[in-house]
Amino acid sequence: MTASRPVQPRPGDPAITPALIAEHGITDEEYRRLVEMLGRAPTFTELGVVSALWSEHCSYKHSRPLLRTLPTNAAYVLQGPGENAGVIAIGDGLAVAFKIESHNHPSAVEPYQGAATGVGGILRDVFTMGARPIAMLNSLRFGSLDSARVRYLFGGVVKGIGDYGNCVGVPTVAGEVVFDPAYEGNPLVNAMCVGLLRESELMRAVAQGVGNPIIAVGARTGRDGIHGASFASEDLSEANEAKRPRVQVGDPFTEKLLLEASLELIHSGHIVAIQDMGAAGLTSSSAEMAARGDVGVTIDVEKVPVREPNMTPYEILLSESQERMLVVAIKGHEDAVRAILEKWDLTASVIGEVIAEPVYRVTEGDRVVAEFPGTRLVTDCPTYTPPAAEHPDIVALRARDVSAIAERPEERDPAWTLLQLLSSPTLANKAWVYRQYDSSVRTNTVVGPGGDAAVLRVRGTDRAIAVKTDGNGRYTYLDPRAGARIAVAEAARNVACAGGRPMAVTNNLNFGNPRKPDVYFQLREAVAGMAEACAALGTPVTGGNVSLYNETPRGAIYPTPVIGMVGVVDRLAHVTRSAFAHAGDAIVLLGEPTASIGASEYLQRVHGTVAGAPPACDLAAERALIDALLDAIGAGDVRSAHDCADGGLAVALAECAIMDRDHPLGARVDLSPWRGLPLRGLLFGEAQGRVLLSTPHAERVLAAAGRHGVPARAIGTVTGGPSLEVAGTARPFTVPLDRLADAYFESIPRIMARTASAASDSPATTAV
Amino acid sequence: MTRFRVSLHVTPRRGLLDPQGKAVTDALHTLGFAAVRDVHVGRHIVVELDAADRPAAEREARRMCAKLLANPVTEDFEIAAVEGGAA
Amino acid sequence: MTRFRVSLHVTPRRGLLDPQGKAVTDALHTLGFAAVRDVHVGRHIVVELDAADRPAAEREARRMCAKLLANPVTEDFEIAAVEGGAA
Amino acid sequence: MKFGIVTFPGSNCDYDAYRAVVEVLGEEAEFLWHKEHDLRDADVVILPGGFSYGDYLRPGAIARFSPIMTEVVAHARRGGPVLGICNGFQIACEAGLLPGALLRNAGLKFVCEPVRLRVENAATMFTSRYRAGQELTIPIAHGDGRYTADDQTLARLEGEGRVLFRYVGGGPGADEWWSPNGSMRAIAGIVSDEGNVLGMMPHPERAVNELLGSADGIGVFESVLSRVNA
Ligand SMILES: Nc1ncnc2c1ncn2[C@@H]1O[C@H](COP(=O)(O)OP(=O)(O)O)[C@@H](O)[C@H]1O
Ligand SMILES: [Mg+2]
Repeated sequence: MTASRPVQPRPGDPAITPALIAEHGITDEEYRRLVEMLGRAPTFTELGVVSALWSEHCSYKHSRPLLRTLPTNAAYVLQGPGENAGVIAIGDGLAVAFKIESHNHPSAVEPYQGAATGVGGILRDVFTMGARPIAMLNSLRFGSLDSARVRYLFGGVVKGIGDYGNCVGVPTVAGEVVFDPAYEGNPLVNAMCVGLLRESELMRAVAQGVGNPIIAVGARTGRDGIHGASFASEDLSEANEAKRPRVQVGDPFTEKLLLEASLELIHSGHIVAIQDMGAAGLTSSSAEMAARGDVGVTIDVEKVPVREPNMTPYEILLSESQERMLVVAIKGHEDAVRAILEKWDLTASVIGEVIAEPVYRVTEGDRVVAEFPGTRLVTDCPTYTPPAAEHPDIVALRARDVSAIAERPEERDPAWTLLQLLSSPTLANKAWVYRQYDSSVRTNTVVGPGGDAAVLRVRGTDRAIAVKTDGNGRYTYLDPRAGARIAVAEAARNVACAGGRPMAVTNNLNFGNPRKPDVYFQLREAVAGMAEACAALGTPVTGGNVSLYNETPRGAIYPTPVIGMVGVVDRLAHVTRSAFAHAGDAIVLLGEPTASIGASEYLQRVHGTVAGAPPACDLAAERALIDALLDAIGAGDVRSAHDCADGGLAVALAECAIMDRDHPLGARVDLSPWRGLPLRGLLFGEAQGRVLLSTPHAERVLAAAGRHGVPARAIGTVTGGPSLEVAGTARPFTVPLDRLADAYFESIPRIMARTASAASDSPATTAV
Repeated sequence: MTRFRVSLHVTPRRGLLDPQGKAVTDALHTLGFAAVRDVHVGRHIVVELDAADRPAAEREARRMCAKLLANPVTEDFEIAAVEGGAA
Repeated sequence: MTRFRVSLHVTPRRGLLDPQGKAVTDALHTLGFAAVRDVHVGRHIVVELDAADRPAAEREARRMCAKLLANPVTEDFEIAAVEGGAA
Repeated sequence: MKFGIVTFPGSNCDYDAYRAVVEVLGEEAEFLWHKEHDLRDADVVILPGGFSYGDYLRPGAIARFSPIMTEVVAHARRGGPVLGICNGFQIACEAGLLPGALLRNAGLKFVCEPVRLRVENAATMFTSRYRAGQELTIPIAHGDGRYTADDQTLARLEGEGRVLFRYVGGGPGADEWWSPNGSMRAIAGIVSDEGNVLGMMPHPERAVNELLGSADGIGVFESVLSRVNA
């Protein structure tokens, strides 16, 4: 390998010392590698570039070997992992692009801007594929809402997500929010975007065509967010307080202009590639596009439009200023590109070009300030497979016999327990959150937030897509492989409950410090579980994001793989909602309750215990369940369907009865077939592979289940009355729906009202 | 022409419902600032502009308020300070 | 205890993107205010509170800024005026 | 008959309005670019929802100075129908086409949900297809929808029958003037003194298809259509 040419240090640059190298998060071994690649010592600018590109966030150095084990293929996958977003064909020449991304660390420091810029980044990942964003989703984790700080973070994150998406005009249609002390101090903010495109308009971020100009588009470059990528690759600690200036401020208005201009550009035929300047900004976008095209590039930082005077090449290359894109245009079409951007009041500046020489070169005017050979800058980054070992404490927790935990006296009334669970912020209704999101803009939202999966119609067809995010950190903590399997299965069930055939997955792996053997074990096992489930359910992984070092001085978060599932609803008539719809319908349970209460919300909420093994997840059974359900839906026999998981059967029943708040419908069920099960397992155990549905044709649904080998039983009737009646058990009970509804709908508003004004409406997050 | 910095206050008209002021008051009470009686939240706008002299800078700023910066239906404005120029 | 009126300015931190300031600058240019160089939009907060004396009122206001009124990550604040008490 | 839908930078419901007109009404529609001075012979102008200029400073404050607004105001002065929806309502108020202002929601949060509206006056060019007192379900999605005006203005609006839509609901025991955003007198939509400019916070263009939850908003478009065609 040829060494790169000598590059003189820039006057004023700090000397390259071991301390400086360490400060850049580069290990001794990595530094040796860099010197070997260059054939000389790096300049300060080069050190910065490498520190960003070899950061965990950009290089996936601890996860790449694992990610290679995921199933990524299916006939309909047009673009798998490696691009800005994955793409699947959905028929009629149409395709869906989708991707999830985390903004955990920025949100911990500045919840409003951190979450907002997370939304902005994932939007750009999708529209740079040539897709018009049609839906946003999110997956959020916070500590306990008892803490004022957590309420502040929660309020700020939700407002940040809402303000950004609302302004850009993309509906936020689904998501999940979980509260658990494990996330205290290190919230998780994962945002997913889904876009629609014509297959023929799919655009890839591959630089090509020697002589083609490289154009910076959108906002000017400032000093904000320098080193965000490496920041996202470190533990959160007090020392991070000092890093606050790294926060970036989002401008959704510019994003909206950028969205329209980018789609116009892509359709214009004047460009060959476009990519978001996301983490590690100009550096990573240019280096990645060059690497994908296996071409050289040269960039002159003096041509980059800046917001502040006297910015150094180092700063310009590493800035994470938002709402910027990098475009490779066709030579000679620069003016046409500029005209499109100017129409949208945006600027375009030619800052470099694609070159034949296999180098990545950065100049400042005539002076070369960084130069790397070939595309090795991206491809040569190290990967690690650290030692893995499960922590003995977790083995013990999992093995604990939780069935021996004595009932509390109040539990003699199962209605009490049910109300406890419904009012648990994790299970309670999230309208406090999604009312702040515009979920109906662009008029495609057939089913918005509040039910199982969201459903968006695809104009010009009789089809729709169903989308949902899911994950369960507590399960994954207690059993990483099982937890990840369940996350996939639950997301798939949610999509199927809405009438959708689960098609493909994007995922966000939120874990702690991978250099700790117990954390790496969790990561490895979770990826394995996800791979098994995706293979079994026929839902390949088309992309995702890895967020490591989610730790605070108190330790790692629960390992939390989040699954973003996309499904296709074949006919609009198949779109199914979660709430009971008709008095007189029969209630059918697909799947079987078990005695298990391990790892349940019940144990946590009622007994303050996180222990036991998560429920078993039989993937073949999950697949059969989905097939049976979709058959029954396709036959027109299903009036409502709801995933029966978190909180168990009792919670699912209550939700079906009250979810349509303006039209609650009471129900009566008889659970005597399972009289032999411990009552709390039956009512609150979280056995997988279950769906609760209502139907006017119970026999036909039971027959469909039978054809697929899915256990099924008619368990009762939608009475339409004012209460939920559960009979046939050792302790039958009846609860008025308004009590259930109060627990379910008012729990979060009540908590937030406590200091809502202090937390979420503080001027700190409210622009005047 | 000299560079001036005009500092403006745009405030919601008294008598209108001020939910933000109330929310901030409540929040301050929750945080233990019991001595707070009332809070009003408005906009603080700093305009940097070139003008012949101080009065001209102020005049221009007033025109900006009348035209754009304040809503005559619901807001009042005042010039809080004009800096620069004199030096 | 005496009643004071503390007037505060909370402004976006320099160096961070200020999209609102930019939008207003552009709008003023469009309206013909060509001499405008830059605009920053922040909050003007008036806190009415009871305190023993002026320094105490100001001290309390600073604490409120640090705790709630300003976002320490993205904003700066200053006490613009403390009125009352003396009279 | 032709609808012109203005696209301001930051408009994001322009497309929805376009689809409602073209797909549901079967009428002609064209986007009008904010930088132009040309209404392209539109009979009806729609100022759509969204966040023109990012809602910076105040919603609608900057958009009202767009070049196209000169023509929209002239069209309105000639008696041409103008439909301001959500951000369009805010722009119309800022431009002086309608009295009052829309301030930050009383709850200080953006609110998106279907709301119930009562048609207060069915004898206008925007409501003739409804019955007075009829209740509609139409979504709202805004952070600044609190209608505010001085007493005199309110009295005039009421006296002249210019309050076309009012929010209803709020559950048992709710205030007579309950609204999701704290609007004075629960006002959701008003018309200008000449009756040809409508401003409303709810989104009728999002309520034109039962599949998406409601088709109650079609009446607004059909009403104006029947008037212009008459
Ligand atoms: N952060 C959020 N953003 C939008 N919608 C949300 C959010 N959190 C929860 N929801 C909605 O609330 C409903 C319940 O979510 P969840 O508790 O995850 O359901 P399930 O247990 O069926 O997966 C879903 O419709 C979901 O989309
Ligand atoms: Mg879930």
